[in-house]
Amino acid sequence: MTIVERQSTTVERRAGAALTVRGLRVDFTRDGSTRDVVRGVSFALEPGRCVAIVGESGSGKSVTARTLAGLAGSGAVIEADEISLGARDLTSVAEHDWRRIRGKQLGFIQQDALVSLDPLRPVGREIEEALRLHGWRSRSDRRRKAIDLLRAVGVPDPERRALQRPHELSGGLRQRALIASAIALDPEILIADEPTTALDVTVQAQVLAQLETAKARGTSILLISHDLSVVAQIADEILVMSGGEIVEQGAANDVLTAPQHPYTRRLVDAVPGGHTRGERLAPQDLTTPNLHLPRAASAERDDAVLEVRGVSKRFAGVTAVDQVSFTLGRGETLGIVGESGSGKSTTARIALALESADEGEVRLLGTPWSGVPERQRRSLRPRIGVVYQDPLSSFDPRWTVGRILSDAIPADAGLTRVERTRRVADLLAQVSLPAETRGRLPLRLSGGQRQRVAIARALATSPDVIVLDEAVSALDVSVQAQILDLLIDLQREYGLSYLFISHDLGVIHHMSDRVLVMTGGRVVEEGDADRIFRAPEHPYTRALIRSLPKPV
Amino acid sequence: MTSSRIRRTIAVASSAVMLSLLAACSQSAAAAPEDDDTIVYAHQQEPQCLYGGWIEQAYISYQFLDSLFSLDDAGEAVPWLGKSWSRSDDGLTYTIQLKPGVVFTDGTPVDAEAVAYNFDYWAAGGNSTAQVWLGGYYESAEVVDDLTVEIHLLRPYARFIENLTQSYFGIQSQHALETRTDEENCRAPIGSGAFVVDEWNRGENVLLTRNENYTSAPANARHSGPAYVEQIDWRFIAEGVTRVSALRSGEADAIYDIPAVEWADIVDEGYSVQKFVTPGRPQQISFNTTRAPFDDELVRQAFILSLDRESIVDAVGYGVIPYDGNGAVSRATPGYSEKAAERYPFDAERANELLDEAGWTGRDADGYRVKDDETLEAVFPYDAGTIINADGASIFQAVQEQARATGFKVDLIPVAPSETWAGTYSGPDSYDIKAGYWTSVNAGILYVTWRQSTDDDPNYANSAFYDDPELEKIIVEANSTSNVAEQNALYGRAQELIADRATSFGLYDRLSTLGVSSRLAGVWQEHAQGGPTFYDAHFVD
Amino acid sequence: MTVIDVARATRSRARLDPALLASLAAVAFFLVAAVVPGFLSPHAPTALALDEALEPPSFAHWFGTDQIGRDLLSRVIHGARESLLIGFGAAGIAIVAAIVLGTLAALGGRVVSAVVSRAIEVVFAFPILLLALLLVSILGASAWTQVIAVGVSTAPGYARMVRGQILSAKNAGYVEAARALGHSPRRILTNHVLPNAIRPLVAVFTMALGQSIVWASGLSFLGLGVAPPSSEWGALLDAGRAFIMQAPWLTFIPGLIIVVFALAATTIGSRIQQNLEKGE
Amino acid sequence: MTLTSSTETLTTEPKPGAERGGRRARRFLSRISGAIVVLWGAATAAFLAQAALPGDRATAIFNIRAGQAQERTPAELAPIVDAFGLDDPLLLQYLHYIGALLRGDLGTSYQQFRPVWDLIGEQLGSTLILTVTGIALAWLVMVSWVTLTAGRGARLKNIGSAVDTVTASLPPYWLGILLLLVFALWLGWFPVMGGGGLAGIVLPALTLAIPLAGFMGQAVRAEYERTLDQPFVLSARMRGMGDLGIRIRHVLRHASLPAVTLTGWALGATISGAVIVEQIYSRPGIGKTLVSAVGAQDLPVVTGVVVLVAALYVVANVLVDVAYTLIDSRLRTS
Repeated sequence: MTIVERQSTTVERRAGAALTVRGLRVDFTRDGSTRDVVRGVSFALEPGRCVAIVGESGSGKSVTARTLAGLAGSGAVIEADEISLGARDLTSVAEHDWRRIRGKQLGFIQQDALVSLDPLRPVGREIEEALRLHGWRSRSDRRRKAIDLLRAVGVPDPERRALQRPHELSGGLRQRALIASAIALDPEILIADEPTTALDVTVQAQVLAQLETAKARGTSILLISHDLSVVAQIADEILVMSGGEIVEQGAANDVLTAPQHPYTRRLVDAVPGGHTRGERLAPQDLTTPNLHLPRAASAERDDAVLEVRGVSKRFAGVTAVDQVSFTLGRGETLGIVGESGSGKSTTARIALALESADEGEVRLLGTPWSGVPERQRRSLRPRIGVVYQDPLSSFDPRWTVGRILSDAIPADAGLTRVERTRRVADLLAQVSLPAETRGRLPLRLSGGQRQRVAIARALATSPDVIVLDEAVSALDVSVQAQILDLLIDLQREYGLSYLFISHDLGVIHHMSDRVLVMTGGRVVEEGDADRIFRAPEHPYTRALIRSLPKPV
Repeated sequence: MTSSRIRRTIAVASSAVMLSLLAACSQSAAAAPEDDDTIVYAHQQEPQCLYGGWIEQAYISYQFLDSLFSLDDAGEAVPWLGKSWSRSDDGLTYTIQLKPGVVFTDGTPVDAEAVAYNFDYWAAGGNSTAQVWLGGYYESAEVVDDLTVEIHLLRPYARFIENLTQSYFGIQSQHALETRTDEENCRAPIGSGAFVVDEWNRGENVLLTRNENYTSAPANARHSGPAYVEQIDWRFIAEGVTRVSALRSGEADAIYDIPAVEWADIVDEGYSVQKFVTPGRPQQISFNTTRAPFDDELVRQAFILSLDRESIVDAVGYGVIPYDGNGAVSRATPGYSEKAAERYPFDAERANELLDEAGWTGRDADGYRVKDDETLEAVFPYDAGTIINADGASIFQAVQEQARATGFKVDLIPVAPSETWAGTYSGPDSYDIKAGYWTSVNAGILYVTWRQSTDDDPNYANSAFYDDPELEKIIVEANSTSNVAEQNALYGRAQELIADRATSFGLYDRLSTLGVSSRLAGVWQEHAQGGPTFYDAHFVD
Repeated sequence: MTVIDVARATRSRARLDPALLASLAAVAFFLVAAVVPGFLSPHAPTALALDEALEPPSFAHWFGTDQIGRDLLSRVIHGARESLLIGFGAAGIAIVAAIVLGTLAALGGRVVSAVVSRAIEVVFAFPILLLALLLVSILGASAWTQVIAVGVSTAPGYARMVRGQILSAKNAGYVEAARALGHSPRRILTNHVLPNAIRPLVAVFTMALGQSIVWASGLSFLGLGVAPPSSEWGALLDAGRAFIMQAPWLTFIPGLIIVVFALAATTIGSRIQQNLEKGE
Repeated sequence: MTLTSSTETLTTEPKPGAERGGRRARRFLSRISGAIVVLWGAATAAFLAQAALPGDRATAIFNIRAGQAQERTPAELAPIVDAFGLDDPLLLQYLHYIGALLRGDLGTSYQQFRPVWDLIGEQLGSTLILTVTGIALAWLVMVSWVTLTAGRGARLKNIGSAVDTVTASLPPYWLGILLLLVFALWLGWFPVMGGGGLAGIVLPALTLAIPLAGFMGQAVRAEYERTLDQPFVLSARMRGMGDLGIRIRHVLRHASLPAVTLTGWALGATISGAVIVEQIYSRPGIGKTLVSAVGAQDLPVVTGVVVLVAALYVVANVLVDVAYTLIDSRLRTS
């Protein structure tokens, strides 16, 4: 691959750069074999600026970040023409001196504060620890300072929060506490590795706002993310990494609006949203016919395949689903969007009759689906399929793909053994998996392949409805693009109805004909997808869409 | 790398901790108090009560209970609590004169009434072994005056007084027996002995302290008045190796039962050792004569002849454990018959002939003899850990292996203590051969072990289930005969009869051994049962 | 639960695994010894040689001789049969009981599962040796008793494991997926729940085998095991104890054999388990 | 926490606090009822086990007192049968037994004529000291060993876990004898006769501790290495924390959780071990009492030990729960 160099950036050492990296290479040696994970990364980070490294999993972006803090991990072999922090050369720093640099000159924020803060210790202690390790004043001063820091990052009631442990805080508060511990000593440089991943979109906006604040104070930020829309918010300069190399590097706006490198282009194109509706997200490979995807205009609202009427569900006194109603028409995609805890997954399980509702009624293909014995439902089950976020756990670990699919073909299909085998082959072909996948164990497949197998299994019963519960949430954006394309292909071909559940507004907008917005177990808004995204009515929907990062 | 420095620091720190721990421990081990006023004695088995009918109880109760008489080196009963005794001409009444002025450690006097009470107490089962000895002979005890008591017998028993020297016949305070609970009398019996039970830490030791007012030393003791040492720490250490090591390390001043394999080393290392062959029934094997195959005398004889008993005992016993071919009484017993002992020398050829003669002519695939499709098989349970020690178990395995050569299939069954005490392998239907010993001071034991069993008066101690009126007659006659030579001749006849009938054969004599540190002098084995006596013991430097 | 931790702790890279090879070799050796002891053993296990008592290990007697001159190597080899039979029997009883109880506890009705679960917990509350001692005193000391006592005493631990396995299999994603496909509970049980719950038991059985021999030897050590002249390893160890000063090999070697076998069984079991977890 | 802030907590969030308290009370109650069921089950099982013992109990009582194993006549046995109610129907014996148990009376020993409580009571201390010392030593050894060897590269890790595996497989009867042989008999560093005192307990406690340390080490090492890979450890490093600080302040606490769980179980296991260790080192204790009581069919003593051990197990597990909650506050609130 060639590195696309843009004129606006140079990797020459610039006077006053907070951090300069030239020709960074990281190899990992394990069991005698060497893997080169980072191959020649160079950039300069100036005070008060934000450089973002963007890439998919395995691109080497996180290793780059850790290497800059001297924590590449065991077995790492690091080479660099230059790494300097201000005027200090970091290539030959002893571990002992690293400890003085970390926390004081380099702050570090990781993904998911639930696991990035010690779950057994109060968050205040973690912040105090950052101060203590660098010998900052007295214990009581540190305690006060920790509370001030929490207040500064926008944690309400910081005195009380400081005494709580991570699991007692919401995701947003946790992430802020983590930021507080990282900026405790006001380091010149803040490295943020996926700081908003796994956060709800509203929380994500708050966290990004915190980073903006830090930046405004003059802190340099190195942002690591897979999410182009997050990067678009605060980065001044973007490095696109793939396979350990920088494939494109330049001013943020240039890279995002006019990507030069094919990889960057693919990455940018793969991001779903309103503007991508009806379009393919992933480039076509040669085996499938290159079709432009028309919107499934044939959706028939009148032919309701799934009706949900006023269902409610309580768990241990907490209402998870409250009076939810909707109708899913044949060939239609109904998106349910909401943040964690909104009740969208419980709604999906009720729709699947895997959970019984306390109140209300569900009808599948006009037949009562809720409130009847499972025995009675069983014959109808093949008509409604499901694809989960984590397909691996939904496969019996002992079974090959072939057996999983064969097992899913209904017995009353009356197929002979040979026909069955052929049907399995057809299913694999339908989800664009090579035929030899049949003999493999799901454990040995990639995430995207597994999700294809899960879709093939759902198809095996020739269903009318497929419930997709966060079905693409765990996938890299380019793989997500392929799966979303596949789902649309299949819908068009078989007239499937999708109940599409996601927290990702972009994905929902891309996929859905109609959208249900849920929060706190209730449906707060329902309507045509474009209308909802263009002109949200409910205040919550408005807040949600406002916090959505600006489209790339 | 900095982490290696840390690693080293931890290693140093933790090894320092371990070392100081070890040092602290070994220091305190070395600094164990060398108290010259306490004898640490390591015994083997811990009884359930400090007084009772088991020899392990007799050993310890000897320290704090005085008997009426003591057996001296020559086997004569000499005065202890009893000053003198006399026998009526018909041999039915024994008159015993007590020493004056002796008191129990609870302050009550040792008088005729207390002694008479003790006799009735034993006969009623207060001590099961004493009860067996008195059974069939004892009638009543009569208080003549304060210090004179008459014992009336049902029939003459010439060696009656000698039997009273066993610790089962230790005299206890009547007051204590009458007023205290069973538990108290079990834990700390009250006698008039040289020591008093101070404390019993079960599972660990019994602390015996000196009776400062002791006046009633037996005539064969080496001094009078209170004992020399203040305290005996009577430990219970089941493992022979541990006892020997404790003696070597100085943790124990004296130990009981030196394993045969250690004997020579202990002697070489300068410890004084004492060995007492207990009189009475030796460690023998008796045949169940009530069922096949050993209801046939020829088979019994063949079994005995097939064993090279002497070689086995010499090998396992390292020349310390004496071989004894006599199955009736041990060589330490008055009236011992050498002839009975030598009746069955190792003769495999003869054994085979006898078995052929008895009809056990077939052989099965494993080489065992067969008759009428029955294998020549013997069930051989033994009381592992209680009656039979490790050496005994080795000897039995060798017996099993040798008997195999002539075609006997011996099934060795170690019997757990629970089954031992529940009598699981004690009925006539439960075994073919059985091992066991029974200590006594004379051949009177033959009455206990060979008396016929009747419905009215069953004798379960007759482990051969061999009811022979002739044998019993000889034994009863011997018991009643006061002329020693005549009596011994009669006992000899009884032994030979037992040997002829091959109802029992001897293996080895039961030993009571002591190992004593050279710092400690004056420990001796009493002559009724061979237990250690610490009354005269004192430390020398 | 604990066994899985063991597996995790001993996890290492696959490839050529010397520990596994050594373990397989050791177990194979003991299996051969158990099946055809005469093939390996230089002497008869009970042959007396009264003039060669307590000889230290030498070329003629690799493991030395005991107090009546029997060859210890031959006794160890012949003892393999008895030790292994006891081990297999006890592990078998434990695993079968564990499967039955664990299944009842996990899948029985409300009452049955509550009662059985509680019962498992009650028995699990007893220290293994205490339970085994009770059983030995009921049944009398013998090889069979050892088998039953050790099997029954160790069963509750495995029963808990089976119960946990079944419950976790029951709540696994693939069970819900099968339900969503409209499969019947019976089909789900036989196709998914039981096979997945029972599969790890192969590994557990192997480890239980090693543990059973250790516990059974413990009973022999307390003098509550098989009868002499049997050369079951625990009995050998116990018998050697009286000669520890003069002939430490009589105690050391049988103990070492027990440890080697238990280690080998544990190693093999944990490797099986790792492979199951890796999905091989 | 200051008074004001705690009242604030109460006033701002009264409902969750009350709910939490209620939940805690419920959990406590269910624990207690579970414990009672376990104890009752243990007592019943112990009774049944003993009732099923071979042979005649009266004969056994008689023989153990007499020291001669043989059959006895009914007349000889009558007083014993009478005194212990051995001719009562089994159910009646059971009811008497449970009734007495509820009054805190474990009965009277057949052999020793004494209340079982006294008998066990005087032995319990010795065993508890042994087991607790053993467990404490196991923790000390395990924590040092794991901290030294975990997460320091493949070679140390392999050595560390190999040692864990081997030590975990050492049966106490073998290890005990070897320690005794080497350190007491050959080197003479420790007394050969157990008894009280610091020196006397080292080898017995080590015999219990070494396999336990290996066993806990296996679980802890896995958790330790998992924890070392946790993001929060990286966070701490990124804050400038050193390796030792991380191991002690962050990792150890997490890694010790499985060992805390095992410690409850370990009390049972060490009691098994104590039975053997007390034999080897000639130590007094309930293990020794138990073996001799089982041997003598001393029903009240055996059931007493069984009930006591079950009670200990229950108490230990409640303590472990408490310890767990102290270490892992997540359980307190969720």
